[in-house]
Amino acid sequence: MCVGLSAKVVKISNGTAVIDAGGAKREVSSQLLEDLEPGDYVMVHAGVAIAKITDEDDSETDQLMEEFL
Amino acid sequence: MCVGLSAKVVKISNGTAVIDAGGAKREVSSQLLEDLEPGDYVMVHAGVAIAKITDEDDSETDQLMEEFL
Amino acid sequence: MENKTVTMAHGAGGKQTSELIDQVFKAHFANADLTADDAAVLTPPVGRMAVSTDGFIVSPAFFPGGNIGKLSICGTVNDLACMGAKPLYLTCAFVIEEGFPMEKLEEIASAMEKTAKEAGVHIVSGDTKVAGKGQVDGVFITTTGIGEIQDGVTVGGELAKPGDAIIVTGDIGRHGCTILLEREDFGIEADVTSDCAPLWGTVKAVMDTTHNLHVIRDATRGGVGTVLYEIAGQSNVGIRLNAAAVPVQPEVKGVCGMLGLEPLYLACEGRLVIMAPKEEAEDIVETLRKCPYSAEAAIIGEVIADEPGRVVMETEIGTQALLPQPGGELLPRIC
Amino acid sequence: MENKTVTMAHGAGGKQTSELIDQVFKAHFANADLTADDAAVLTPPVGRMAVSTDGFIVSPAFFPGGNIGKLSICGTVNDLACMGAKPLYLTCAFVIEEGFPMEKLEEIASAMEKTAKEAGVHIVSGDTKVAGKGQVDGVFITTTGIGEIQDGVTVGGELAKPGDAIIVTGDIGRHGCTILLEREDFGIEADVTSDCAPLWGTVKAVMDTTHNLHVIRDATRGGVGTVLYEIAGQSNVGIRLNAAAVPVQPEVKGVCGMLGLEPLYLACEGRLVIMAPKEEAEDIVETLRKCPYSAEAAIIGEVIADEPGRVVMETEIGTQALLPQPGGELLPRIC
Amino acid sequence: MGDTNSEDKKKTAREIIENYNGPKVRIMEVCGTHTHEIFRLGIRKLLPGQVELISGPGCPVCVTPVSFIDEAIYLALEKGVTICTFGDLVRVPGTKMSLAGAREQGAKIRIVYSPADAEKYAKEHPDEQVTFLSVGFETTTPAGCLSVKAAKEDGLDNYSLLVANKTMPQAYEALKGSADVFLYPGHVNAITGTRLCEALTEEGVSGVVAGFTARELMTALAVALVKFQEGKPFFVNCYPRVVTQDGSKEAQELVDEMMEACDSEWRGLGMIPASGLQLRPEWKNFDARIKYQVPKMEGKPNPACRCGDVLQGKCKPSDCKVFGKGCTPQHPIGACMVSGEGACSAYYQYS
Amino acid sequence: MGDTNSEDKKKTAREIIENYNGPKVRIMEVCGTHTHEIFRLGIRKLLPGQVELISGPGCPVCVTPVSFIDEAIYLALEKGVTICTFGDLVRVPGTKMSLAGAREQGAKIRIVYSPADAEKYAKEHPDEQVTFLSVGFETTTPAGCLSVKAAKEDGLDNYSLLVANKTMPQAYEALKGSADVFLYPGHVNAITGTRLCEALTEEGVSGVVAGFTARELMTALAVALVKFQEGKPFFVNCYPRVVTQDGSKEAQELVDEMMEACDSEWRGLGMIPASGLQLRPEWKNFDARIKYQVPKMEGKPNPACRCGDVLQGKCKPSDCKVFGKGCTPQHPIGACMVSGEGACSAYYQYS
Ligand code: SF4
Ligand code: SF4
Ligand SMILES: [Mg+2]
Ligand SMILES: [Mg+2]
Ligand SMILES: [Mg+2]
Ligand SMILES: [Mg+2]
Ligand SMILES: [Mg+2]
Ligand SMILES: [Mg+2]
Ligand SMILES: [Mg+2]
Ligand SMILES: [Mg+2]
Ligand SMILES: [Mg+2]
Ligand SMILES: [Mg+2]
Repeated sequence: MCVGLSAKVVKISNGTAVIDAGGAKREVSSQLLEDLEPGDYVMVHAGVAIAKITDEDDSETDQLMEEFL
Repeated sequence: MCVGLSAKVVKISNGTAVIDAGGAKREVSSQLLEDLEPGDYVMVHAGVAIAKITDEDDSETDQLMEEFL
Repeated sequence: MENKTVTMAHGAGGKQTSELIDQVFKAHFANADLTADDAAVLTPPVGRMAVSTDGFIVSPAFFPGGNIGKLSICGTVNDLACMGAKPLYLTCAFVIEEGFPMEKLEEIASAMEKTAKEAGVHIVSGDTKVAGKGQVDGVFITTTGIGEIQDGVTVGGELAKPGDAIIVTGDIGRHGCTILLEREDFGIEADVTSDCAPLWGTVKAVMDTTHNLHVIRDATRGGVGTVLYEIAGQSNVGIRLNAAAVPVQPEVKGVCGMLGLEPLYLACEGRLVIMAPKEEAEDIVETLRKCPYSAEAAIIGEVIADEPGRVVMETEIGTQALLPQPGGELLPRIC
Repeated sequence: MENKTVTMAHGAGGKQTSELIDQVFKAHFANADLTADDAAVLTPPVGRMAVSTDGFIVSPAFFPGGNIGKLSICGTVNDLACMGAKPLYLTCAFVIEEGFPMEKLEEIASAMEKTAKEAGVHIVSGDTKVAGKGQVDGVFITTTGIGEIQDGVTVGGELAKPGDAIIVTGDIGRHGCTILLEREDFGIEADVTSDCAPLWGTVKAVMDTTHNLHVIRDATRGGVGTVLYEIAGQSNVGIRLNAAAVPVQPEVKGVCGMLGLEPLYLACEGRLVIMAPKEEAEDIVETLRKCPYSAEAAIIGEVIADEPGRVVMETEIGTQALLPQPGGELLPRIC
Repeated sequence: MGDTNSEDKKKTAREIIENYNGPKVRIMEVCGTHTHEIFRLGIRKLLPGQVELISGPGCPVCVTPVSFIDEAIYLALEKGVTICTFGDLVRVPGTKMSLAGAREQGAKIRIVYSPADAEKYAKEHPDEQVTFLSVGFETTTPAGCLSVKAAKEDGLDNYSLLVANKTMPQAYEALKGSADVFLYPGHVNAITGTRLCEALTEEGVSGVVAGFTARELMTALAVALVKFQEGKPFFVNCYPRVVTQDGSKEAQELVDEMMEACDSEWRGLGMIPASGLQLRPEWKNFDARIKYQVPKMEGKPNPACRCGDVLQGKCKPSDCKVFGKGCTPQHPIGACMVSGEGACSAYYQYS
Repeated sequence: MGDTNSEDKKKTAREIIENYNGPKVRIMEVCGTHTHEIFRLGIRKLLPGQVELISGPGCPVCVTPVSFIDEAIYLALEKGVTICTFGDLVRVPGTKMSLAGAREQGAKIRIVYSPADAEKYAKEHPDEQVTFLSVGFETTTPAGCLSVKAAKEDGLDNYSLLVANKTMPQAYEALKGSADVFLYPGHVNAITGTRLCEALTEEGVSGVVAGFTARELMTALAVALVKFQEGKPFFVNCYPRVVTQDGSKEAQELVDEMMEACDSEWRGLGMIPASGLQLRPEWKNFDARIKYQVPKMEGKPNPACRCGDVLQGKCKPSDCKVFGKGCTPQHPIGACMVSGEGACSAYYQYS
């Protein structure tokens, strides 16, 4: 459920953020995330930025691999 | 003004008459004419029978011709 | 069909589009030339080729005497026939409103099948688009026909000559009158059915009678009056019309009387206007009267050198007056 | 034109219909084969003839990269090209909504003129109907094309063979993505323009490179994915797709990511899928890269004997999975 | 038609007209349908030089002022009202556009055969507001009144009339000097009777009531010419199969019960006191102007248009600079070019 | 992707999965997107016999009961409301028809990307009544709440939600016995955090939070298998770039402020107490059920449909008699065949 899209924040203003995914831009709500800044990566769902993420890709998975596998 | 159509009354009921012109039938108001009967000829305008006429054609004109010309 | 109505999915190009095509269109149109590919591969006509297209948006799609499917075949077949061309191939493109009843679509396809058979034309390729509810009213069909022009006959709107007799193949205005009665709610009851018919057989019969023909034109949109003005213009001739000789069904006359319309400007979908040298006229009429759709063929006037570009009528009092030129929209009038 | 909008009178078949045809359509389409008569009289193609029809109901009618006029020429020209046929003649039937701006109609006609010229096709006959306000949304165009099948090349959806390379002539899904962004108000900004283009020149170049071709298909409605499934079915072969090799513009990917759509199912209007023996593939791609509309041509997979009727993709983890079959309406999804 | 005897007589009427060599006479056909039939039959071509036929203000479409169209368009576009109308009005230019133009912009314009059908439509579509455009003279007014009566009986609150009905007597007064003989409008007289026309004789105004078939019209013209030569004011009812001295009492009473006189603007003739009709206060719920508080419209006709002069017989259509050029039935500039009965349209179509 | 190091690691995850030879284990992917990705990536084909993947109730479309569709259709067809919805719901069969079927009958159905767009549409169309179909779990609920807040700020009285939002914890309880390991839905955890999952470990319920890329998913599965072999209940957050222990406080507070728990029907699982959400009384003006007095609907699913069993992992889609015959993505009989994430659809599309 809940298709998520990781995207880069390119603009912030007053509760909304413009996010960019491969050049496709759209305004989403940033009301659930404090302190967003242009350049941050967020997970977007249904027009709302629901989580700040450390990177747009899944490179962190490497650490998990090392830790558990 | 006021395209008139002479047509034959084929049915009468309560303020309305069904008139027939060459097989094209339509219901019109007969409220302006008392004592209409099936078989009568009327002059119809805008959905109202406005006058009872002596005949569907203009044969009466003959008399005028004789009288005046 | 499992679906009772046409859905957006039927227009999406996937499985359901194929289902619709297979179960409705192929089922009715099947013939050796029909393709499911991007284009049909065909043997070209021999000699000269006639090509004609027409869009059909009649509302309502079903009317006494036919439906939009029958009409869409007749219209294009007749345009080919009017060039002296035997109809060979036909394509049809449908635009269907989401929610259109599947049963009605089948009825349309079945009428097309029957009419195409009668006209001897093969449906070779089609297209189906589904438009969202309200984006189109019911169903629109565009047909395009390809015909083989028969040797020895050259007809065209610019070939009328003074001295030609003008023949109409039957009583006029029935299609337009039928649609008017069905569409607008004028409360008029009249036993009028569309004259919609495929006329290649008729044209063929006339061509077999004589090659000495100048103009054949189907009097569709705009009616016989518009066709006469068109030809008067194209051939730079005058046309003298004998108003009393024009066959009009009494019911059509009655409807026109009520609504203040001129029958000469009501559409036909199964009537031809033929112009040919006077000496051929009797033979042509005789031939026509033996054909299924032209038992009431009549000579209604002649082509004259005077009054080029105009249509003059003899009036009841023996004077001559112009037929008013074809106007715009047909509007029933009160004054 | 005196009128700023299209009126019912323009569709009534009289003077104003002629005015519209003369001033808008003839002005743009004029050529030796164009007729004002019921049907055009033409010299038939030599050899075999290809005939194709398509209706165009794109909404909006104007979009980045083109308009419905350009589209209506490209669509039919490309269908002919996909049969290896040089487009010769084209008919067009318009259905126009009462009140449609005349200026827009001119713009459409002008795009058709330009595109037809580029494709080397003559517009030979047309039809104009005006539908009442709300009876149709803006303007619909149906075009029918006639082409001459070039000697020495036989292509068809049923001719794919195991071992064939599958080539796509450019990045996919741009037309569908453009329309989606214009039509629905998803609030997404992306620099995407339609790939709409006439491709006879491209096909000709490929055919001049090699006659050893099996399938040429334009990936329109339903996109490349639908075409692949169609051909897998028609030729009873499997298709192995290298998903990573399919060119997709990043913006299109981004839009698809947001809306949960698969680019393989977005419509193109200027992209071909070509299947040809592997040994020809490099030459074909090289040729394509020199043509104006296929600089990004790529080999995206191969035809296989296994999995007949199916399209399998290699996944990121090295497994194989089916490409989901083409479904119905494209619906942006949230889950 | 058909029997030899009457064929003979018909020729006689034509002969009388063609061979007229009495004094110069100006005959005004008051009725638009007469104008139309005279053209259709090519009667003008028969007339000797001293007989001049003038087309009077007898087409309800032609005399309806621009502001009325503007009011109707206001109702349709601003108030979302469904307009029901006779087809004739659809293409009449308003200040900015015609009803056909409004329809292009989404206005709902329905063409009806009868006001009764408009009322029926309102009854069947309770969610729509429906207004009938009530134009016309004595012949047509009763039909509008009957529809309002029906609406009241049916308890409708979504039906109304936009009234621009007019009455003829005041126009006769205004036109008195313009012609020697009036060809009175037969269907108006069917309602009004002939007493007024007879009375006008006493003021020196001559006229004949004419019917609408070719024979009726020719006979009426012939009678007019014969009588005119006699040199004194005359009146003859040449349409006796339809027109009586009293006319239709029922129609007169109906209209009198529901409507009252008001000043009315006639295109060309200007404001004529007491020449128009409006619904009486008891029926104000059915008066669209009151119901929708239609603002006063200052209709602006196209300045090039000479309809006004044409309608008064002061000039011929062909004297108008734009006649047949900018102004044609396909692109009418003035009302007289719209209706098949308009003098400009008739001149254009038939010559 | 791309550098050799991680390529190596990826192979390792795959190797672990392919070569698993521990005890029989049932893993339930709770999340529909996981179901979809697992099929898309062909992961099932890699699994050795002892690993069984069960598709859980994690597609909001699949668990939404028939009655909800019926309510939406009632609003659209009976009340003339403009329905805004995510595209996924459009083809879900209701008792008599789907929303697509209602659209054929003239219902106004708009597909939106976000509830915020539905609110914006309502603002721009004050003459229309607009209802957003609010389905989904913790991830989606905040978006609906934000749209209602915006509507209040904008002073709209034409915007409302038809709420069928659900919460996961109660479902975990209900499904406890159905699986050995849960593959927790990463985006739900992004909102809720991981504390509940950790707490479940104490009840003996194991699980991993998984992300959505191929590597994330494979890694999470590999981790689950490795940990499972260790023999004791475990929890690992395998999606740390998005999921934290606390989740989104802002989202939790927002939803808590505006919504309250209610009993809720899950297709397949039946009524689960306190597993649903409804707007609090302060927001009742935005609650479509209250606003339009929607009558209680007794949704009747097609009796042939085994969606309920499928959603509980009690049977496979292919065990349903109509699977692939009467029921296909083109003609879905049950909700599980509609959404690309539905288990039946995924089975059909990818096998
Ligand atoms: S020709 Fe046209 S503009 Fe001139 S007076 Fe007549 S209607 Fe008016
Ligand atoms: S196959 Fe269709 S009917 Fe059967 S359980 Fe799945 S969704 Fe329901
Ligand atoms: Mg044609
Ligand atoms: Mg035609
Ligand atoms: Mg024709
Ligand atoms: Mg097609
Ligand atoms: Mg009827
Ligand atoms: Mg085609
Ligand atoms: Mg095509
Ligand atoms: Mg194609
Ligand atoms: Mg045509
Ligand atoms: Mg846009």
